[in-house]
Amino acid sequence: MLAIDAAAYTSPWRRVHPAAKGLLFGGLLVCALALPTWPAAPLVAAVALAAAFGPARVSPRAFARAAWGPLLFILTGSLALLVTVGGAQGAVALDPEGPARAAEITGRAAAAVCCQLLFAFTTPLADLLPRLTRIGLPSALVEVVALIYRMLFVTLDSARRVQTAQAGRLGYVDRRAWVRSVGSLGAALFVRTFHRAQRMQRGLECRGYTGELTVLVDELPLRPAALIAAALPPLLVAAATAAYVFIGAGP
Amino acid sequence: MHIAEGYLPWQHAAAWTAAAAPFVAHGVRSLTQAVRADPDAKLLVGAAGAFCFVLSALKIPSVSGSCSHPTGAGLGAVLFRPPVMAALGTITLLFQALLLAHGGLTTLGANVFSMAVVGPWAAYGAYRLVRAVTASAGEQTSLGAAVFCAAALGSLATYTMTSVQLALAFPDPASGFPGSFATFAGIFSVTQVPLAVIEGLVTVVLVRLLCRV
Amino acid sequence: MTTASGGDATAAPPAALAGLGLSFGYPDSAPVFAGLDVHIAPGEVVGVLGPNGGGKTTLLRLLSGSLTPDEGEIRLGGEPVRRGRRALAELRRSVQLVFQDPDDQLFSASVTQDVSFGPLNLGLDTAAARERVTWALEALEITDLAEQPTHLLSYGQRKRVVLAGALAMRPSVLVLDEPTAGLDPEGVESLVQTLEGLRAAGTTLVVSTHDVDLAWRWADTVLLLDRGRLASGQAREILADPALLAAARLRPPWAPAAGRALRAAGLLPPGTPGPATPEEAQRLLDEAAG
Amino acid sequence: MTTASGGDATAAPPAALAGLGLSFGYPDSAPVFAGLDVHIAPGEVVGVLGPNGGGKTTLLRLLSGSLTPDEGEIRLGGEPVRRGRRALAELRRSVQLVFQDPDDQLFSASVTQDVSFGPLNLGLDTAAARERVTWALEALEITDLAEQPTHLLSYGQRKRVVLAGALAMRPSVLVLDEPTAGLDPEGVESLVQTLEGLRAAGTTLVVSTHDVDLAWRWADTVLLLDRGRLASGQAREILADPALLAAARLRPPWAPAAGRALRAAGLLPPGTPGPATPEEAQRLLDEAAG
Repeated sequence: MLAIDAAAYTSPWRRVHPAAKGLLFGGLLVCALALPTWPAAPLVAAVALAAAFGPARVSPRAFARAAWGPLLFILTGSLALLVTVGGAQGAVALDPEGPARAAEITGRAAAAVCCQLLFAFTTPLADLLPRLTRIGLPSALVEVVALIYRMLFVTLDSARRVQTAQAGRLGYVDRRAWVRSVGSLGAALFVRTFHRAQRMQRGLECRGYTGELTVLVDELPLRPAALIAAALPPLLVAAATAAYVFIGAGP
Repeated sequence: MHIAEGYLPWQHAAAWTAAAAPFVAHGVRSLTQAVRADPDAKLLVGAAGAFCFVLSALKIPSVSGSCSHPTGAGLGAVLFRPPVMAALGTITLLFQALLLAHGGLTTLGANVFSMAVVGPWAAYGAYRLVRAVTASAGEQTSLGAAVFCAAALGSLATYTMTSVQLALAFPDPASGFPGSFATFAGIFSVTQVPLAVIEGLVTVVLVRLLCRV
Repeated sequence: MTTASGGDATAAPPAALAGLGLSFGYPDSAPVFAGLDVHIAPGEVVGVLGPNGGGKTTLLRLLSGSLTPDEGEIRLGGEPVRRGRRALAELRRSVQLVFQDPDDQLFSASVTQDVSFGPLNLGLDTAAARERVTWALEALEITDLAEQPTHLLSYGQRKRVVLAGALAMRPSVLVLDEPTAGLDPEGVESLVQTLEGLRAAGTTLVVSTHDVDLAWRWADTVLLLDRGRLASGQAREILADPALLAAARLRPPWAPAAGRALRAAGLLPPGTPGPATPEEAQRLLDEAAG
Repeated sequence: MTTASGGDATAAPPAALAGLGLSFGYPDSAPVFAGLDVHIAPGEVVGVLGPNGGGKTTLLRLLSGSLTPDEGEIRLGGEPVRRGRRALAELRRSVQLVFQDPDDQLFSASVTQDVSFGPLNLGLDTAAARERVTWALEALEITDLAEQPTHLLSYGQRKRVVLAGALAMRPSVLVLDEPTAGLDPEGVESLVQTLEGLRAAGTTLVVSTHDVDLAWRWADTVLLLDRGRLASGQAREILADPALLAAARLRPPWAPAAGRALRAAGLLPPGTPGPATPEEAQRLLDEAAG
């Protein structure tokens, strides 16, 4: 129903412990953010894309579709970096340093988005969320987050069907109709979602619900080898960047 | 308008996370207390969270025929109060980052601050203020005006805060923060100002219908 | 063989609604159809039957303009529907889709408000829209519900309100996804009678259903669908063919078997159509016994 | 007369589940039942039939402890269920209610997590709960879905997951509200077979349905309900009585009519039960013709 989510459940990396994937993705992300953008960002992007399209077998089309939104923001935002306001040249002028600055930030953010998508495309939330108690989050909160995750699909499904029905009665034919349709869609969803919660409550009571949503979380082995393998790419990127900077600063 | 992953320098990302943390912690505490006091509330909170996510995934018309998404800050603040919205908004933003790639994980703090803290509080303030001012104007008018202002201002405040965050991260080489703020705010206002008006109108329709149920 | 009868339907009168060479697939999954032809004659009741996941709902959505085919074209009254907003809006207005679950289509607080949603989107003024609402509520025999809030209605009542909302668009074709699901026998009977009234007034009906017995006694033609067309033609021919039905993973209806048994018992002259309902069969048997 | 047979059922073996003198009404509306008696023998399949709004779902909820009767008592294995949390919890564990809409009962995105919820609430340890999950998924033949997220399952698959969640409580009675609604004929058949397997293993089944033909061929006893009990007794007696069915606003099933016709044709010896399915009837006719 949501492309990234659906892909995550069929990922060949699904059975890899989320901690290992987190280490790989987090490590690369830190490299992209903390190291000099040139050459760290292209290296990070190359490694993340190679991992995604190689062993993690993410569909390039799905990846591109998901990356489009954040890239659009990054590019629009970078337009602002090309100009300078209120300087010596007058009200608005092109900043001679602008292109370099925009390129740096665009490169860094694009690399970071690749890391984020690599994680999202390989880590189903049904496997991740129940484990959040292990990093110290209160179980009541984790239960609520997991419930939201389940219920959002049910709600999203009704939203799509209501929207199709509205479109059939020309509810999106012009902007006025559109406002009326989205408003009534929101109201219908609100009422429906809370009725659903009440029915779900009844359903859970039949199965002995007393306030705790305790469930069995599948064991996933956290193998040291996987952790080492996950730590390796970020370390290599860091080492390569350091070598480049060191050589560049050398004689 | 979600700040993408990696767009902010890490120092800024960390600072905004720290700034959002107390609001989120307070929201989470009141949420978990409510859930502990009344276990039945757990499913209702789940419903509220799912509703917030889906609401922010709805398409609303924008300029030039393209589509955008409502922030839901105004509606959420009026329906659930700002402290709860800090928690629900954070969860929503986390799901948006992981399921839709809207916004990032390191920029989660910054996005939470603008969309789940500043937006809802601005909306809630506008709502209370307009309600007080228009108290004599009749329930329908007063509620409509207050809800419109809450949703439109909540949306505008969110976008303004995002522009502030970007301007602080990337000050103008000549004029510093003010110049940069003007540039970012100017670029994004093309889409965001009409969007705020439309979100206001949509929210009025929505709340009017809810009042009749 | 009936499987080829789609070709004949194009001949004489222009189809009220047709799909030519329709191909469609959802993103990231196998195509649902490739090159499907569908012809719906004016004033018919067309039963669309097939297993779940066989594409019934997808076909209904393509015909009503709620999905756009990847390839092929939809024809409305013989004219191809061009791509573009205005042509699509005209298709959607003329071909109204009614979903299985009425809650997916009721999004207003009151019945009148909900039924007026479509007419207002057509650009009608308040008076004209109100007239449409009154007329549609009368046609569905729910004038007494006009002022009711939608959430207090029974399931059957909500189904009727949704139908009124579709009818208020004055469509030439009503496309109904499992209209009888969840209704009790009395509810099914009364809905079928109401829909027959609409058909008599000139509306073409396309109805998906799992109920082969209902299709037998109500549909004029039938379309068997299982990821592509399996067969289409006269309902009483298609539904009397156990091999075809088995290919569509359907059970045969009771009526043809009962008819055969009655003819074997000499209670029906050979060549006569069998009883459409178990009540009719019992009556024949009672008459013979009494 | 079968309407009185409720009295007999109390006699010999203690009912697996019974309701005595049940009265119930929702706030602000007319009472649904007053003084209803229901007896469910162990190992039976009980069909609950009646019009919409006749109280089928209300009765199922009363029997499973999801509603408390205003008056009267529920008996589990002959013992009255006392008021109070512990007795209620025991009733709810032993009598598992499965709703019509699976999305009302699936609260987890993971199949395994969802099915494990009940067993863990019983206080089982992880290993025992895991065993229950594996067993329940096997019984429903959905072991391959264990790793799937619930939101990517089909409607029929989600129905089975909910059933597995109920079965994992090891109930003595499964109460199913319209389990076959929305399934295609193949889905109905395969679900009925799975449920027959559970019945063979000792589970009593209480099933509400609109499908009189399904009740005819599957249910042992039938309860006709229309705001109070109209009749209960052997399925093949009750469902062959057109007057009773008409009183419950139901249509008769086809099978008895077809059976009569076949007997009249001399294709079935008198006194033999008729065919349960149209396929069977066709086979008898084919044999006679061939």
